[in-house]
Amino acid sequence: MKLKDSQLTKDELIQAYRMVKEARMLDERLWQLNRIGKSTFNISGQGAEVGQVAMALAFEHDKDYFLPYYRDMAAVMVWGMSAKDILMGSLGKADDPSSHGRQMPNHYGDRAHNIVPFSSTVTTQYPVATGVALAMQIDGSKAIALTATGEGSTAEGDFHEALNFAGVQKLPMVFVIENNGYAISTPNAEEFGVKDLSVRATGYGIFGKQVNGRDFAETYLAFKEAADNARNGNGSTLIEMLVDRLTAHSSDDDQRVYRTPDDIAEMKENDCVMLMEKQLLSEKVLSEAELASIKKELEAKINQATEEAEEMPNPASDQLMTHIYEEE
Amino acid sequence: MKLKDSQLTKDELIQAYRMVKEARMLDERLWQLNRIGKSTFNISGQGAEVGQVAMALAFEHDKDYFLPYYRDMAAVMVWGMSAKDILMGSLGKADDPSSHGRQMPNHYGDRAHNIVPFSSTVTTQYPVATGVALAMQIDGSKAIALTATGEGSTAEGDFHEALNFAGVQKLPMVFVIENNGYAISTPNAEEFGVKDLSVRATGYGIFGKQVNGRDFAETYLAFKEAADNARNGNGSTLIEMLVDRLTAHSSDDDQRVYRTPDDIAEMKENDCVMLMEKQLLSEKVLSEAELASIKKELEAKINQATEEAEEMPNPASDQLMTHIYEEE
Amino acid sequence: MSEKSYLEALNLAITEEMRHDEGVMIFGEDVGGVKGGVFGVTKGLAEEFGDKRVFNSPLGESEIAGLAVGLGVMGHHAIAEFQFADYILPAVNQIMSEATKMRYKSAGDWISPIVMRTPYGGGVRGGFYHSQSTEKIFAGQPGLRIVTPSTVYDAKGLLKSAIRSEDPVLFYEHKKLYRSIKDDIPDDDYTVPLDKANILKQGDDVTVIAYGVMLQFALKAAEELKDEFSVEVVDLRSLYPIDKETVLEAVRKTGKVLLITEDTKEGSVMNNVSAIIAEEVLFDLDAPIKILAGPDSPSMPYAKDLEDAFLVNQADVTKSIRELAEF
Amino acid sequence: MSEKSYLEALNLAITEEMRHDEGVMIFGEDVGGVKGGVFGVTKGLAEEFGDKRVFNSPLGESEIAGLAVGLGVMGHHAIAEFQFADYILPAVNQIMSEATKMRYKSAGDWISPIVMRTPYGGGVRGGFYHSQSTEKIFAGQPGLRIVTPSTVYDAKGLLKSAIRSEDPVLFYEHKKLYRSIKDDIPDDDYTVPLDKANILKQGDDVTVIAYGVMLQFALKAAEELKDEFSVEVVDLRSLYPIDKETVLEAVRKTGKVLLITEDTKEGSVMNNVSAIIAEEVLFDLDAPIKILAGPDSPSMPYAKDLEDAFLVNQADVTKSIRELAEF
Ligand SMILES: Cc1ncc(C[n+]2csc(CCOP(=O)(O)OP(=O)(O)O)c2C)c(N)n1
Ligand SMILES: Cc1ncc(C[n+]2csc(CCOP(=O)(O)OP(=O)(O)O)c2C)c(N)n1
Ligand SMILES: [Mg+2]
Ligand SMILES: [Mg+2]
Repeated sequence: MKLKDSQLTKDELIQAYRMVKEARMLDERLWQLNRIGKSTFNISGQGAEVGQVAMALAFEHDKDYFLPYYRDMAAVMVWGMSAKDILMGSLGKADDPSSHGRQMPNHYGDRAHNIVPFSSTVTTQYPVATGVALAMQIDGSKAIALTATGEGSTAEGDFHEALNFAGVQKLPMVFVIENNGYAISTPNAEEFGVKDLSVRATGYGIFGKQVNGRDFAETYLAFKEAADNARNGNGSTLIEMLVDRLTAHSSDDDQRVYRTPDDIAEMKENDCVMLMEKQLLSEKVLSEAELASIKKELEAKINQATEEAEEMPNPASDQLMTHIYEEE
Repeated sequence: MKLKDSQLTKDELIQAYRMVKEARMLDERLWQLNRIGKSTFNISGQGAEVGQVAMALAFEHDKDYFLPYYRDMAAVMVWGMSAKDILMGSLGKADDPSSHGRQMPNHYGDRAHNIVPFSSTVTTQYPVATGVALAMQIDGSKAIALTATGEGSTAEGDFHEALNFAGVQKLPMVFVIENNGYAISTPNAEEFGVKDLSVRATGYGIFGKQVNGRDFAETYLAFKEAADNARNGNGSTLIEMLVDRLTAHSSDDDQRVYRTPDDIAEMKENDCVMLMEKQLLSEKVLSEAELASIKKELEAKINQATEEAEEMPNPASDQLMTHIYEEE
Repeated sequence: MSEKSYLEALNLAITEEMRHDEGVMIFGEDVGGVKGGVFGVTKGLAEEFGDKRVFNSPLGESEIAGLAVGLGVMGHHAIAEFQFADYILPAVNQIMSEATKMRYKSAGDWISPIVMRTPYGGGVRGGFYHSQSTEKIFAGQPGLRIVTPSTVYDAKGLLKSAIRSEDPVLFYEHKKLYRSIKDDIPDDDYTVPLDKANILKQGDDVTVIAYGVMLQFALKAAEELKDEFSVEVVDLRSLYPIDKETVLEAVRKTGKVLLITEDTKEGSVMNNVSAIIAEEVLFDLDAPIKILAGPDSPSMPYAKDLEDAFLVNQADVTKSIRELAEF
Repeated sequence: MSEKSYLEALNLAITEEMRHDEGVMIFGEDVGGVKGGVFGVTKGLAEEFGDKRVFNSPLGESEIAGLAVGLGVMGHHAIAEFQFADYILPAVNQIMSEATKMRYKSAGDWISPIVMRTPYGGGVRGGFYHSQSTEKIFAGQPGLRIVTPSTVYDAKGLLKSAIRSEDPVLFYEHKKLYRSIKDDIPDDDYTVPLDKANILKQGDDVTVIAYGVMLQFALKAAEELKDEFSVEVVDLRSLYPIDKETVLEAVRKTGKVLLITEDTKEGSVMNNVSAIIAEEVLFDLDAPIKILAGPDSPSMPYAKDLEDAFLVNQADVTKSIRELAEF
């Protein structure tokens, strides 16, 4: 689809692109910090930024809740987290809003922005999200919940239990599967026996759709519809979003071990950020010069955020024994 | 469907009926034993016997494995367990082949008849059954596995994890859901958001079918096809078998608390055993007199089995500390 | 004051807290509707509070736990019922990975103020999977509280505290006590602290620490032996974390301690009590720390003789106290 | 003899057993293919034994455990890998309800001869969910064996025994030891018993019982202190059931015992060791039973300073031994 098919205004499209690009550039920074030993870990959403931004834009971030997973950097930034917030997480700083330096990098959460933190243990956020959505339904808040996981992680029992309950209660929520073809080294064919995971929705009495997450407008419209359905009391939707994993699984992995050079090269030729830039140009939303100037501006922004984040204090070691139980 | 549509011979149909009837009559005996305090528990398959016998007849009991659940008395009897075996379980006798008096009544298992015992914890048999089926696949034994659970129990994560793996590996097995409308007091509508649970098969890349378990031929043919597919390397099938729960959930429950008298009455009017008897008469497989004589014969058989079972020894209390670890 | 059973006291606690705080919700398998739980603890609640606040969940324990966590995150005090303590096992991951770590992992930004109720314990011919004491599985997870009432008074007061607590609380109810003990308890509001053991009977010769049916045995034994020995009886109540102070004080007093649990012996929560004593007050002891517990067999069998052989009984308790007193 | 790392020794154990017994299979997340596990323990196995005996499972731990049980029932010795000990939690139900009860519930008619391998322990900046010691969760379940090798020799010999055993074995591997310890070990077949603690160093003044990285610290401390005190170092090895005999003998000898685990303190498996000592040989003790362990915080944080603050270190161990010796 064309970007403009999304029905978003030119300004909104530019704004969307800035978020996509910022997420990409910030992630590149995180890899640099990792390589020079300033952070010990990175797990990245490169190849999913366009889909994530399109997805997140379909929600109302001041009232809807997001229960993300570790690749959702672009999405949590749309929801309100800043580059500095994320950098503080990677550097394990005391003011990291996700966990105050307690969890590994990329374990996003933010009380101020309705982002509920998750555990590394995959798919536990799915049942938790049903609780969030049930609270919204009962409290009559008209808010809705979004939760995400990877396609490999759909093999967990929690995936099923959550969807089943969402079907029973017609919960106001959207479940997304970000299918990047691999669970660490394990390809889709060894993870599940179908080509389209969104068909599982039928088995729960909820809506289901597969979208190409490299296609901004298609993705945005699908999530918009899902969000509308949730908000209007029509129940939940399961969306399988096809994306890429341009990088290794994480900084502890090397995907060249288990993927062919051709496979990797082909993926890079279809890099979603590049594709979006082509579309912006061809649809005359932005010119080459404007793209370049956005890039420069973001570079400066990320540099500054990096500097600021690095200067922030580490958590004091007496923090180890705080926030374990309710304090009287 | 007519009984004869099953393509079974008259003798085979009579044999099938005897099993149905024996299971019904034996279960009535178990309730009696419970009421007079000789057994402390019963959980029964009344209302599912026709479906279970039709299901079990589609397998080769000397090589296929069965991982049943607690309502599967009729099915395990087709697989080879005797009335006395089952009575010994209910009475907690040392020679009970299911568990030698260790598990509660109706927790069927039998080494001699390829019936793997299950735990009360629902649906754990589904993943275990995938292991049994994988062994068969790897060992090239041409055998297949059948496993069963209730419809409420399909909400467990284990249901999903097992089906997902079966889809990936095209395992030689059949999964059955015995849908009797209730999980203890919880009706289907509060358990899942769909009318047909067998559609879930689509989400796993396996075959799926809903059958009316009160219809002998329909049920038999569906399982025959599923068993053939499994045996021929075409993979797994999920069958939802619609049955009734004519009794309370168990001897600890009273379904009149949460079901209407009409609902219960309607179910009893469509008692599957009665329906099968009508079919046998109308299709002229058996006469009224023959039905009566089968009943009498089974009565004697069950009386004798009861007497024999009651006379069997209880497990000695020093059995408490045996079979915990491998003995050197 | 009115006479209530342990089960009625639990039902009252929930009823009162639901009246008092609109955010309180309760759910689990067969918890709603007219059934009100397989033991009847939640009977009448759906009728009074409606099927939004009191409902049947589908049969998935991981979802039950996760649902509670999500509701908790949103400010509800969710009460999740697990039908039997044996069936909490599918929820271990949600409880350990999410519920118990929510506060700590966000440095207090998010919390999980939930109660997870479940009936435990044997002696009801429930066989392997309706008899287990699964509390030990969780009794090493900071961030979590595990409590159990062993008296009618505590059944009400402790559950009220659990519901009001901002911490995740695993609330074990002994299924044999539901209808077997009755007592006069206050009609009005009272609470019992979640983190304190309770000295039920003062004594000088032997200290017995127990919970559940074993505590009832201990009280009875103390009574039986009262002309011979003076027995201090402590209700452990908080199974995790252990109330060190009360335990150590009670042990120091007599120098002889008997720990009783109906759970299998090796690895039971009483080992945690023993380890604290052996580290903190070893030289106050006049006898080895005796633990009376079930046998190390994989689960409680169904057959009557086997179940009887498994269970610690009144005679065992009385005998162990006597032996220790005479040591 | 050749020099091998702990990780290589594990790989060798599996390789040799798979060559020797066609029924042995291994699977888990990323275990197959060319990756051979996220730590590389199973590298090369798929190539040698094919993708029927060595394969990637989907990402569902309950299925992984159940699959192993089913294969075990059919006579295979299945080795299931859980990618991290933190991720065994979704499989608790299958392990406790099925694997550990199969033999007992059928009075030996059916068994579950499986190995469940998993890397545990902290100090790798893995944060909450890649650092935990989850062994205590299982360390109270009769029918199950929990073992962990803490030396290169044991890595091979203990895993071979686990694979050959007819019992379900939870096999904990310390992820920090994978590449940090190397040793000369026999090239040919040998096994190490699953149910025996191992006295690595004889001594008269203090008995230290430990496992994992803590055992390495204990050995180093014993060496450092050797001119001052004589330290007996015991590798616990079997975390459940505890090898009472060896433990009690080693404690009786010195009268002073230090138990070390990197796990959080309250509820750790060392409490089980302590309880046995306090019940059986209390009067042989010349000092309280000291337990050196992690703090009671919900999990190990990521930030360097917090992780360091969490972990018991070499200095802590040396200091504790000295204090006890001087007690
Ligand atoms: C319960 C659990 N098991 C295993 C892991 C280890 N692990 C982390 S990510 C991952 C693969 C996830 O793959 P997928 O769901 O496809 O998400 P992706 O990383 O590809 O986005 C695994 C196995 C985990 N975090 N949690
Ligand atoms: C894991 C687990 N949770 C709860 C229970 C308690 N329980 C036993 S049977 C049952 C209802 C099962 O309903 P369904 O699956 O429909 O089977 P049915 O009894 O109707 O045949 C429940 C909740 C259990 N046995 N295991
Ligand atoms: Mg993936
Ligand atoms: Mg049912």
